[in-house]
Amino acid sequence: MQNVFPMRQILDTEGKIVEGQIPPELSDEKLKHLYRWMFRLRVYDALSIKLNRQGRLGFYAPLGGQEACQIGAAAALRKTDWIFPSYRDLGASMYHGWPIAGTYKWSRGQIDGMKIPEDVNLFPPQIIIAQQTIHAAGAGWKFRLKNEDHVALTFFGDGATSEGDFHEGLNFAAVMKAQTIFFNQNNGYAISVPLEQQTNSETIAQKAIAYGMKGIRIDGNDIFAVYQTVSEAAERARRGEGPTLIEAITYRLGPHSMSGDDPTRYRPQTEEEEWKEGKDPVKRFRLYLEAQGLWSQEWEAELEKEMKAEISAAINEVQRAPIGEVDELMEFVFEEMPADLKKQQEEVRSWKGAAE
Amino acid sequence: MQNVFPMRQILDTEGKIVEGQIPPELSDEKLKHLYRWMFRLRVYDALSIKLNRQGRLGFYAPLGGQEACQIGAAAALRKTDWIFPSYRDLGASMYHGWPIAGTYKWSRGQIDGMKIPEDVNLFPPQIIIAQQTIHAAGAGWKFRLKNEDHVALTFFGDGATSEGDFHEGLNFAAVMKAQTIFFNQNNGYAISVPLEQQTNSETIAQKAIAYGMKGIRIDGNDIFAVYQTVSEAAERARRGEGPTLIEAITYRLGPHSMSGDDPTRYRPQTEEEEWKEGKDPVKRFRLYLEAQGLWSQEWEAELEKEMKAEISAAINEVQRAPIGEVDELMEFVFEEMPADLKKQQEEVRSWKGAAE
Amino acid sequence: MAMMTMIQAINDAMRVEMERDENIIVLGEDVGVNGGVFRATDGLQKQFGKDRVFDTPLAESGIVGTAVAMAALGMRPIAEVQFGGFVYECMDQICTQAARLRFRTGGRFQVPMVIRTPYGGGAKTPEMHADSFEAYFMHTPGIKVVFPSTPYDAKGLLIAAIRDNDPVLFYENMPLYRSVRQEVPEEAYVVPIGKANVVKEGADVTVIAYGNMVRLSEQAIAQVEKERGVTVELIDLRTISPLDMDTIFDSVDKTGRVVVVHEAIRTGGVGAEIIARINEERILKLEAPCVRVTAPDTPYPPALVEDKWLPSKGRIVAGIKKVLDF
Amino acid sequence: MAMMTMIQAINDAMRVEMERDENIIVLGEDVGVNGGVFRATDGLQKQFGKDRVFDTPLAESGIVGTAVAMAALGMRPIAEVQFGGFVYECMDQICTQAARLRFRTGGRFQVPMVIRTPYGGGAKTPEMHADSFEAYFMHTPGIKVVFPSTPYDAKGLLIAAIRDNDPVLFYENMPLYRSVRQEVPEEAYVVPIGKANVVKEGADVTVIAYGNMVRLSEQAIAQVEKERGVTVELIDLRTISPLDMDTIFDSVDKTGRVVVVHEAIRTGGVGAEIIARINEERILKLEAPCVRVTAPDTPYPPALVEDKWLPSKGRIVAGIKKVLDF
Ligand SMILES: Cc1ncc(C[n+]2csc(CCOP(=O)(O)OP(=O)(O)O)c2C)c(N)n1
Ligand SMILES: Cc1ncc(C[n+]2csc(CCOP(=O)(O)OP(=O)(O)O)c2C)c(N)n1
Ligand SMILES: [Mg+2]
Ligand SMILES: [Mg+2]
Repeated sequence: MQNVFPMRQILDTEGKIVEGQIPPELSDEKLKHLYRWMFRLRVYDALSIKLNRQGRLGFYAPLGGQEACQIGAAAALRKTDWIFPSYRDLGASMYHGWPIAGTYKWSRGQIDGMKIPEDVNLFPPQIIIAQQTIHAAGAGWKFRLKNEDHVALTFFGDGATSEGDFHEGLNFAAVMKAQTIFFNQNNGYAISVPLEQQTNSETIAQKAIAYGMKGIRIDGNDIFAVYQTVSEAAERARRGEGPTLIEAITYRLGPHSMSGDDPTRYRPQTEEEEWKEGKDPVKRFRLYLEAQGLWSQEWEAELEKEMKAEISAAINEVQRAPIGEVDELMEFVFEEMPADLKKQQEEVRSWKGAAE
Repeated sequence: MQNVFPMRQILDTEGKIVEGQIPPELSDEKLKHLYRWMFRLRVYDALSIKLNRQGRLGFYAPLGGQEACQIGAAAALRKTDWIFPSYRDLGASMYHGWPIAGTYKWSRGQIDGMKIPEDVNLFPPQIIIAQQTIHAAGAGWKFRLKNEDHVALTFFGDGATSEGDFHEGLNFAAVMKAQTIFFNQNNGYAISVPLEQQTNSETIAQKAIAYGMKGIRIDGNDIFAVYQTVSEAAERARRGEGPTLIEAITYRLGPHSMSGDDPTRYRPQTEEEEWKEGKDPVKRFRLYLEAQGLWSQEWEAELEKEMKAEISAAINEVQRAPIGEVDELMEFVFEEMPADLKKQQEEVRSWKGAAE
Repeated sequence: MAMMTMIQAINDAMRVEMERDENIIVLGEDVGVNGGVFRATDGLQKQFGKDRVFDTPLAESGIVGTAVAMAALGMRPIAEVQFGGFVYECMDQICTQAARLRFRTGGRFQVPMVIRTPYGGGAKTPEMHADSFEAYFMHTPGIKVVFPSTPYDAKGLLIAAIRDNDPVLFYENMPLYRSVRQEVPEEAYVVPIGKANVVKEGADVTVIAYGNMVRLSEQAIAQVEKERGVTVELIDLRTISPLDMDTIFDSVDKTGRVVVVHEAIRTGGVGAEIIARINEERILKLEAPCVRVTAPDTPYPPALVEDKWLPSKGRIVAGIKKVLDF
Repeated sequence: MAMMTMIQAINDAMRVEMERDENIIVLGEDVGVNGGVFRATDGLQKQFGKDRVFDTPLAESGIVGTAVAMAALGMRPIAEVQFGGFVYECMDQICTQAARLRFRTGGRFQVPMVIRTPYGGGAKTPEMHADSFEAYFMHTPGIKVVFPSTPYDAKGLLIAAIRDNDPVLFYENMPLYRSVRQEVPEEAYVVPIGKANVVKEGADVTVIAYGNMVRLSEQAIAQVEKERGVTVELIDLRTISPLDMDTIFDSVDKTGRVVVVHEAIRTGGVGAEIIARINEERILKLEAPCVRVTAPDTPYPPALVEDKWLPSKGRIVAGIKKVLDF
């Protein structure tokens, strides 16, 4: 199946355009913009890990290594398009408009942590594996029904493809000609379980055949391949030609999450090195830009400073913000609070003294 | 995909062997045995529909038209193999050893209706679509673990392939190299929903690709194609070469079930005729046997008489058998009845007077 | 006004609402061309087209989940789960996604959708069709659970459910679909969700029921009233979640004696919660222990046994007498 | 004897049983090479091999469902659902298949399997990890539901669960995994399923709890006893289904005052059922309404809010005082 679904690569690991390939037409401005965002994620990831270790953040699933997937895909969309992310897709979510401070509130578990600003077309990160694929199918179906030329894009991992809900989501989307892009970040592992034990299929892309859907396999660490492929899939979707399953091959450089995962228990050191040194998505794009005269050490240092300041402002803002009270949360169970819940709300208010 | 998965046919609609095909090596005895069973099902189906209309049976899902699938598949197995049927697969279930009377108890909803005799390797008919595919995966996995050369075969419909559980079952089976056969009776409809609205994939067989599993498409009204294909799949499974997805193209001649379904609401009369007249599995096998001198009008009349007598004995036996009492049923909730349930059991016994 | 069965009233509710609001769509297995296995959606696809009434693939999580997203994006989907026992197939989409989206997003999104599902014993259906699983959803904050017991209520409650901005699980009792006819207004009207209905006033005992158990309780009450010369108050909950405790408490204050009737099994059922709340707030008013008339704690039995397993008129009579004779 | 945490006791239970019976297998996400996300299955794959300890695909219905079939065919699978909130993903395989197979087949098949799952508030996990969904399964006949509250009980109850010929849902409280150490015998022993444990006798109030709420209740009780000069009886249910009502009734007969504590939400929770049963059989013994100390009826809150949402020592103290002061 690897020959039916060859891995599309435009930018090779040395930062050179692969022979015969044409990079997407992007202005210098746009190229720098993409790099800037990938680099921002790199800084965000490193600092978030640090903040987590300091106990200043809560649940965090490192995204380092997957920057090309998240920025390439999000950048190929319009702001009017919708993204349905998983817990690991804070990068794409921030690119699409979720402020850093929002992601930190979510991570820490503060009130409003999942309240994404009204003008950002983003669902909250999904924890229950693969449920978001169904939501993206529903959204893409709605766009077709209402003749809206939006696209719904959802991110999910290689492990997610084993869930029944992945199957239902893709099947619905194909039948309904939903304007949906299923973006699979195949980072080779579902926590500790390698792809070979997850499925007996050689590729994820070939699973599209089960749905009579277009499937494509790309180098997920190649920003050009990601950007170009998502752009094409979005065009197809907008034209009413149906959904696409994109398998983007990538690697998470860090642990699964910061809640005690130790990758040395399940993956070889050499493999990590290979991806870190040889296939890094940020590095290869930097080499490309450098060759084009679009990158400099000073620019990057500036970017780093800027991002660090933003993060530090964000975490400080978030730590000063209220954590939230149970009685406030009760307002969000229903649009109007039923009588019995109102009664409980009063009871909850009375706890404030009793609790310890 | 129809060329990747061409429909295997050995016996054509006229009862002739397709050019270049070799029928399975079967003794005259065995050939007559197969026909006898297909014909028995035809009689069973007609009479069960009648009994249902008379109010003497309960839930019944007609199997007429699918006799070659059910007998061909079951006959290719050993008694030591296990079958995981759906509600429509009473034919295969009877072939495998479930007495007619048992199926009638089940249909009517009498006590022990699902108690299949201990020496029959059969799960009770599954009502919840596609759950049995997971059970068959589990059973086939167990056989591999325990070095048992049994096979687990499960029947399910075209509609069932949309359920998430179908996906989980097939994926597990492929990863675990389960000794399982997934036998899909593609009769073109899930109640009223035609296959084109069920899935955008051209065939069911191609869904095997998603699991790195062997998939094959056959004429499900051709007893030879069914028998031969299941035999081969069973051999592969026993040899540890993994599971197979078989798509058998067939048609149910009757309504979905006897609970008010009216096929004229959703399928063209002409289509029904075409399948009834042109593609009937019993007729075509009869023509073949007749040409071989293995069939006669008298023999068939005898078979019919025999089957009618068996059915009439079965329904009478079942109607005389006790319906069951709630307090008896309570014994089967747990191996040992917990104290609180015992107390309820006493209460239940006290209802016998009060209830009306 | 027209005489309607419950199934006609349900069909009518969807029709009048779909005429009003084109964001309302219907989706589910066999709801389109076939008009539903009970004909609840009969004629809707013809009237509103294939872009508003959908035969979906056979996948309940897909049905509910796509509806959740569409609802969050401004549609008002009416999803059908073909039989009540199949809710297990879409439990996460109901309980984690539909019921929680408003809460999870601090109110940014809402999920104005209805999940219709037939349930209820007595129709001799196969396994997993008749089960009463409402207690699961009463224990799930964020979703409302509604049980009409008459054609009139069915139309009004379904319209209320469609207009509600929160997800509503709408339970349709199969034996009630066609057994009763009633005058039902032809125009749209609302029976409010969250408000119980005092079907019949009485002074000595309060019987609390919902769905088909209301009808059965009426018969039982008539018998006991005749036999004992007492009067019995009958409350039709109409809504299981949220529970209208005010109506219940008012009645308990009068009668001091309570019988709860449901066809779900006893342990962990709706009756347990009602009794716990009465205990918490009205214990001093009680003249006798509250009595539960329910199915016993077993899986749903085979069809021919169901009538012995479900609450019967006789068992409700016995329950009322028990609470009277304490 | 060895000092063990609960996670060690759980690991040990599986190890000693797997040594005894080679039909016992372990399956789930990350349970093999990684030894489980909490290390509950640490070392098992090494000791028993890849043909007895399986890293499965990420599919809960597949995990539970394959285990159901294997159990019916003579294996004794221990399946892990990685976090308690994910049971929705395999609700049908748990409730329709595992819990019903014995009943459906008139006893021909049995399903001797265990589903282990971590749950419980306080560990600041993301959504759907900490939720207490046990009430759903108490309302599901055919499956037993077990909650160890100490390392000793955890080992004994898990061994009992593994040897049980019915499916057992085994809830492991995350904050208890490593917070307590206790002497635990090295050999196999059984703590019987279905029997509650009177942790501490008392004459004035009965507190009923399970899981982590037992520990919290102990602290609350100590405070109230000191402040009020009363004695409080503490019952650790150990098993939610079946409920050991004899132990509860004996205690109520003594104290006449009851507080039920659980971290699940209130409506439709385990507390409701216990109170309903006390009402049915011991109403005349009650000196005060039974009190529920539970989470309020909302979805599980964000991590930093959970401590304000969960029952606290202070809230249990208040509950005990409320029932004392009635
Ligand atoms: C339904 C469900 N099952 C299990 C989990 C626990 N879990 C969280 S992430 C994860 C692995 C996901 O792997 P993959 O889909 O490859 O995504 P990745 O984390 O690699 O980005 C698991 C098992 C969950 N959150 N939801
Ligand atoms: C989970 C679930 N959803 C829906 C149903 C209702 N139902 C029973 S049979 C059926 C159609 C099944 O179609 P297919 O799989 O093609 O099998 P066939 O009946 O054609 O043999 C449906 C929707 C069910 N029994 N279980
Ligand atoms: Mg992964
Ligand atoms: Mg079919």
